[in-house]
Amino acid sequence: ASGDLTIGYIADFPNASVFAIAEDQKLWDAEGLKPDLKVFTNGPIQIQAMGAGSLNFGTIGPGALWLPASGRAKVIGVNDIGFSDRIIAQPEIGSIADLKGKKIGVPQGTSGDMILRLGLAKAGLKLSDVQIVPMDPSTVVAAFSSKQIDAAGLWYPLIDVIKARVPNLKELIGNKDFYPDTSFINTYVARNEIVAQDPKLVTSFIRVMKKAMDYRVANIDRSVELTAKFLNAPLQATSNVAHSRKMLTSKELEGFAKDGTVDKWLTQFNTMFKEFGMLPNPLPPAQYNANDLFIQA
Amino acid sequence: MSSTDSAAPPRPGGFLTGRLLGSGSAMLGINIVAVVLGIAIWAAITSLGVVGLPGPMEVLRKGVELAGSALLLSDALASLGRVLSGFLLGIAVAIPVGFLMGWYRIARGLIEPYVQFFRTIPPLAIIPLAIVTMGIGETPKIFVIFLAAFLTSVVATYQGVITVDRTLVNAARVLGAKDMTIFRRVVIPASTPFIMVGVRIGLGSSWATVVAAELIAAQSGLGFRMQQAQLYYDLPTIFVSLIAIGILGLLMDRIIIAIDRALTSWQEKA
Amino acid sequence: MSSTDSAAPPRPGGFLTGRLLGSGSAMLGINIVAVVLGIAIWAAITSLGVVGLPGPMEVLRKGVELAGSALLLSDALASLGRVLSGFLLGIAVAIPVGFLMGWYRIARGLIEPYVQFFRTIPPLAIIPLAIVTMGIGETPKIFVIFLAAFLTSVVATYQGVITVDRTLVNAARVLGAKDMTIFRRVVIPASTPFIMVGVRIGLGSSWATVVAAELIAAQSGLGFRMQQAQLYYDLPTIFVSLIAIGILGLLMDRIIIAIDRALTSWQEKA
Amino acid sequence: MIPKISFQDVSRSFELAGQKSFLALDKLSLDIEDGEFVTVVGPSGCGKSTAMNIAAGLITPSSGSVLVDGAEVTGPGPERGVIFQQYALFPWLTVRQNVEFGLQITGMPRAKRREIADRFIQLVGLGDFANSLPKTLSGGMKQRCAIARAYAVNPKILLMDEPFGALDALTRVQLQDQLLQTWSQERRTVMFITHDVDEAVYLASRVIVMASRPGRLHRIIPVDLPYPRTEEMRLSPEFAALRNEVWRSVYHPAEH
Amino acid sequence: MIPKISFQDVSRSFELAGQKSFLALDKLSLDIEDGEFVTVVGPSGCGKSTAMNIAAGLITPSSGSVLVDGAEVTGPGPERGVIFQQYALFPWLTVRQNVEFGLQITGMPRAKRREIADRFIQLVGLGDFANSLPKTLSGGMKQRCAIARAYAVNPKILLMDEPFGALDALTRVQLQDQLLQTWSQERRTVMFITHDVDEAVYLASRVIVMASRPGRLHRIIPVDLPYPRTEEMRLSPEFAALRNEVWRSVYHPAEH
Ligand SMILES: Nc1ncnc2c1ncn2[C@@H]1O[C@H](COP(=O)(O)OP(=O)(O)OP(=O)(O)O)[C@@H](O)[C@H]1O
Ligand SMILES: Nc1ncnc2c1ncn2[C@@H]1O[C@H](COP(=O)(O)OP(=O)(O)OP(=O)(O)O)[C@@H](O)[C@H]1O
Ligand SMILES: [Mg+2]
Ligand SMILES: [Mg+2]
Repeated sequence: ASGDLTIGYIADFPNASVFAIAEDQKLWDAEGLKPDLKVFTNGPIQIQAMGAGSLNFGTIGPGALWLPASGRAKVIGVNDIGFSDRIIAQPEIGSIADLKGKKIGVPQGTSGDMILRLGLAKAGLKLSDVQIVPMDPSTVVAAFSSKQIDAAGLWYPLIDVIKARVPNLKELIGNKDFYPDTSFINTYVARNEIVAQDPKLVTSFIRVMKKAMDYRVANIDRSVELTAKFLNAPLQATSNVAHSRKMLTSKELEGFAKDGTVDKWLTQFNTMFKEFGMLPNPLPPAQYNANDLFIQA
Repeated sequence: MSSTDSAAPPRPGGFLTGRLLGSGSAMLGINIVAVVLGIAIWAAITSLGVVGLPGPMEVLRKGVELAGSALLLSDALASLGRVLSGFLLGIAVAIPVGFLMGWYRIARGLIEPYVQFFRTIPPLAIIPLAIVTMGIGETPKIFVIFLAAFLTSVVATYQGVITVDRTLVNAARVLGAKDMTIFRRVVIPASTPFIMVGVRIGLGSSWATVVAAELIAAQSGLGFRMQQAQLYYDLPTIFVSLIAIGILGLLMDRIIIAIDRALTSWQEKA
Repeated sequence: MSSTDSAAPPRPGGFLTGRLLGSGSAMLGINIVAVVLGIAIWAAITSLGVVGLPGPMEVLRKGVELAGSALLLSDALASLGRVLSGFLLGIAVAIPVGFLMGWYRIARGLIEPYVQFFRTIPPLAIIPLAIVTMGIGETPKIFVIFLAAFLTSVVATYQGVITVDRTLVNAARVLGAKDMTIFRRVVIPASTPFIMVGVRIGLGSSWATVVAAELIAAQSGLGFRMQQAQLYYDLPTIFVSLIAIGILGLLMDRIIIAIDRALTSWQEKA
Repeated sequence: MIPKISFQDVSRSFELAGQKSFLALDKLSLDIEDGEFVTVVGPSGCGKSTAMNIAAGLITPSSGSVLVDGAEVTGPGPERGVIFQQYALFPWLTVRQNVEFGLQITGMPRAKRREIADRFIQLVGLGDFANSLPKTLSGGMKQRCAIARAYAVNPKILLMDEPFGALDALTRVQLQDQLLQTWSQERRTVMFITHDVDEAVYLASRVIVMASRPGRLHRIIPVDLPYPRTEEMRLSPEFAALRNEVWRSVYHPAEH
Repeated sequence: MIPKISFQDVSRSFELAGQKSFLALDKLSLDIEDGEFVTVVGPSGCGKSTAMNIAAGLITPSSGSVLVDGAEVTGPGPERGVIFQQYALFPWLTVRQNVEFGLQITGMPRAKRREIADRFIQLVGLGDFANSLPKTLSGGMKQRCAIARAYAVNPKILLMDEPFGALDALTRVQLQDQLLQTWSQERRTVMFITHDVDEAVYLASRVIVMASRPGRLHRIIPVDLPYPRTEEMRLSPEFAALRNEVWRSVYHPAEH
């Protein structure tokens, strides 16, 4: 039944572009599906809505991956890989090592948080070597712009906003410095029950997503336009985001699924969650990643 | 000022009336001066460019743009619908509950700890619970707003009830009034000034909560639009949403004040 | 009930007193019954396992654990300090401003639109602005709480001022009182019941806002702890924080009620 | 025959702030027969209002009890109409709505209610102010509105606390005669507090004299003038003698 | 000599709800000399309180003006003490604090204030209730507290609105004599509203008779009895004649 195809997404390019494309290209019709799209502001709320039975599918960023890893939902495929997260610092700071003792603003539990932790670890710093100041994303923008903090773990397009006021800010490290070992994957997720009870619906969903992703790789500018229109979002900012990401074709993704790369990425995240103290006992990826459904679709 | 109010003797040169500037239109004039002043200050601050805030012109441009695309209207209507439902429901429940609390000590003892407890809990913390129990439709959104309106109004109503002049209650009782009649015909009118405080504060809370409520999978609404804008740190849109919320809240407040005037014109106000 | 209250003639078998269960200890008893009842319902719901919430025992265990590590105490103290400062400051400013608004029409016309406007704006939206202007220390946190307390109390105070019985103001004036004396010695005591409504609602808002305030770069505090826990979906810790906030709020409310009783024992309460 | 109202050893004390308790009424015992008109006089603060409020069921006695028709009073009831010393009008209702209040409670239809209310509003001379709010009335007009409100519900017992105190002399005399007339026609029982010795004698079949510190019954002075009372009677030597007797027993209680 | 209080063509109308405006006071002109004691009588609702509140500076006239010592009244002042018909005690203050209120405003030191307050509290017989709150007082006690409060500030002009209406006869006589004595000793100007014709004649050098609909000055009746007034005078035929004259001009204005 089409009522079962309730889909959550976040109103930005990586999460929404596939739905904008699917709608424009009438990809749902091909599967005989009528999606019921619902916009959310973040991943965890989508997982909560799944827990309440109000949502069957969704897209989440890496920051919310610990939720499937703790059994609250299933990963049913990779969407794209983010390259928009950075550790940024005020102009006078030269390197990550200089961050010792400095105030660093970070929205906790987000990909900004992860890049910060990874970056510090790479430079041999412990969290306790710096002053972590938790704040929400727009507060980071305000605080960094007004020079209340020395550095931040944040992402584009918010960094663009800061750049307008602090043009010579330093980007100390970014996702590409950890790729491909650690990939900030954006994933499709589905409610546990729907995966168990209606795998056909899940594969239909994945098929549409695969077609959309292939279209996206082939027609990136058109995709940006479609998405900007779909979201009522500014075109330039959307385009900037789009170009800061690594988008893969369905063939490539199927390959990563088959050869265990996806599970490896997920394991990588599990390790991080354990280190961060967020999740003491994450499930092994095999238990929450519906790899075969993705391959099969 | 209501028309009945003008029947009150003006008192010369002193308390209040002596300082009245006359009619309601004078009041409106001062309001406008205040708003113009506020905008001027805002323009001055932002034109200095220090704080990185958008200026009034920029926000106005964005507002016109959003209004042109009919987005602003649909957002405003969506939020207004939620706020009205949640707010009216909150008031409608708060008044009888406030009375029960003021009237029956057992009710007070049972309800008060919870009212007080839930008032200290931010709406954001209620949201997961609301989603779990009510899903992601309109219900949990309206519920969060309802809760905000209810929890503030109930305290005011309750205080109003226990402040009612005892001699009026006695006068009703010797005329044969039973509890229900005393409720309806003595306690409610006598505590109207208090209830109105609750209603006005409740209205503010309702609007302040709509942003949190629209975190729950809203597809439109001023709070929703604001959150979307936050993804891009689109300050002009954030300001347009905030100002739209403020203006709608202000208009509703004016309506409440007008109702209040009509309901309490019997009072000998200072 | 205060000792002075007992001087009021008990009225037989009817309104209020007839239903009083006696002393304050009886009231406490009902409160305890209410709390026990609430916990029982909570335990019953969670033991069915449907909603996925932690049960009272689990939360208690977590509470003991947090209390043991002294985290709970330091968090509670941090939040309490912020709430107390912001709240007291808010009340202290709201009372004179409310009076100005009630007294001088110009003040009302200038201030009221802004009070009403800012009341509809969620604290979360104020935070970035507070950071820009006040940095990330304690100041912006206290400011946000201050704003919440101020905006609710000022409405109540203002309503109280305009509701003051005119004959009492006149009585003071014919005895030679000027505006300041009337303020202090007539309007303040006469509007105490209203001010108390504002204070009580303001207290709730202050606590509800502390979570938002502790979004601003807090290093400890119950709201901060709650957000940390939210990242990990650590429901027991969230509940411990919420309950700690609720209990502290409740205790402060009891203190306010006691003060209110002392201040308004002159009233002939129903 | 059972008395209509029977005070039996009624005492009432109040806690004074900080001090020991204050005895406002000390063992009042008094029977008022069915259809009797008694007036109560006594110095300010001697417990007159307290006694009346106990009979009205609005104050509980500290000890003793009040029986009405042989049954203990446990609360107010519409068969006992009360006119309060402080009027107690509902400020949000007009004069007419105030007067209709008690009638509405009985479920009387609108038209009937209005007819009765208007009759009593006319009776107290407020015809032109039926739609006025209490805040726009003069002191005497407020008091008359309270009188009309109590009369309208047609109670078997009337408890009146200085009901004519704020009225000018002419209105007062008119309302006195009016009250006496209704009382004799419809066999009401009236307990009427007044400071006007003349009024006390003119209306009552017995004048209850109370004394203060503690508030208590001092003397009962029977008024042996026939009903209906007339203006001439006021000028009679018997009346003057009774007036003097009441006056002296109020103000020189030691001698009487 | 300039009159102490001069009403000059004072009118005051009120809007009645929905209706056309209501003329409560119509062109009142009246001069009260320095040191004079006038009483004001008239039917309920004839504008007595309105006139007094205008003199007090609490109501503005719709037209005309009131001069005090030749200067137009624009607001209240402590030189004009007012006793309100509805007492208007501060409910959150004790009897003593109420009485001290006006003294405190003048900045009088605590001990002095207390001494004066206690003197007036004794004068009105509330000695035992100095620490009581108004809600614990009887009607007459509240009125006496209001009297003490107005006396305490020692105003040159006293505007008294039925000040003794809720008092028992003895207390009333005592306070009348007390007031007359202070008035003559300290040369006060007093405007005193009463419904008690006896009281009006006993106290006044002129009785102002007002009429209603519209509220207006009807007649001024000079009282040619010498001061100090005594209890015997009350029984004199001249007194009786004056009383009758006042009565008749209040209640049969057409004939007088
Ligand atoms: N609620 C109360 N608390 C304390 N004392 C009270 C209260 N009510 C009345 N009293 C005291 O009881 C006494 C009797 O009061 P009551 O009102 O019965 O007097 P009263 O005879 O009606 O006097 P008045 O003629 O002045 O109205 C007074 O001394 C009064 O102070
Ligand atoms: N605020 C007001 N609004 C409308 N009408 C008023 C107001 N105050 C007084 N009045 C009217 O003015 C008239 C005169 O009132 P006022 O109080 O002066 O009478 P009064 O002579 O003092 O009567 P009483 O002896 O009953 O106290 C009354 O008819 C009253 O209804
Ligand atoms: Mg009394
Ligand atoms: Mg009057």
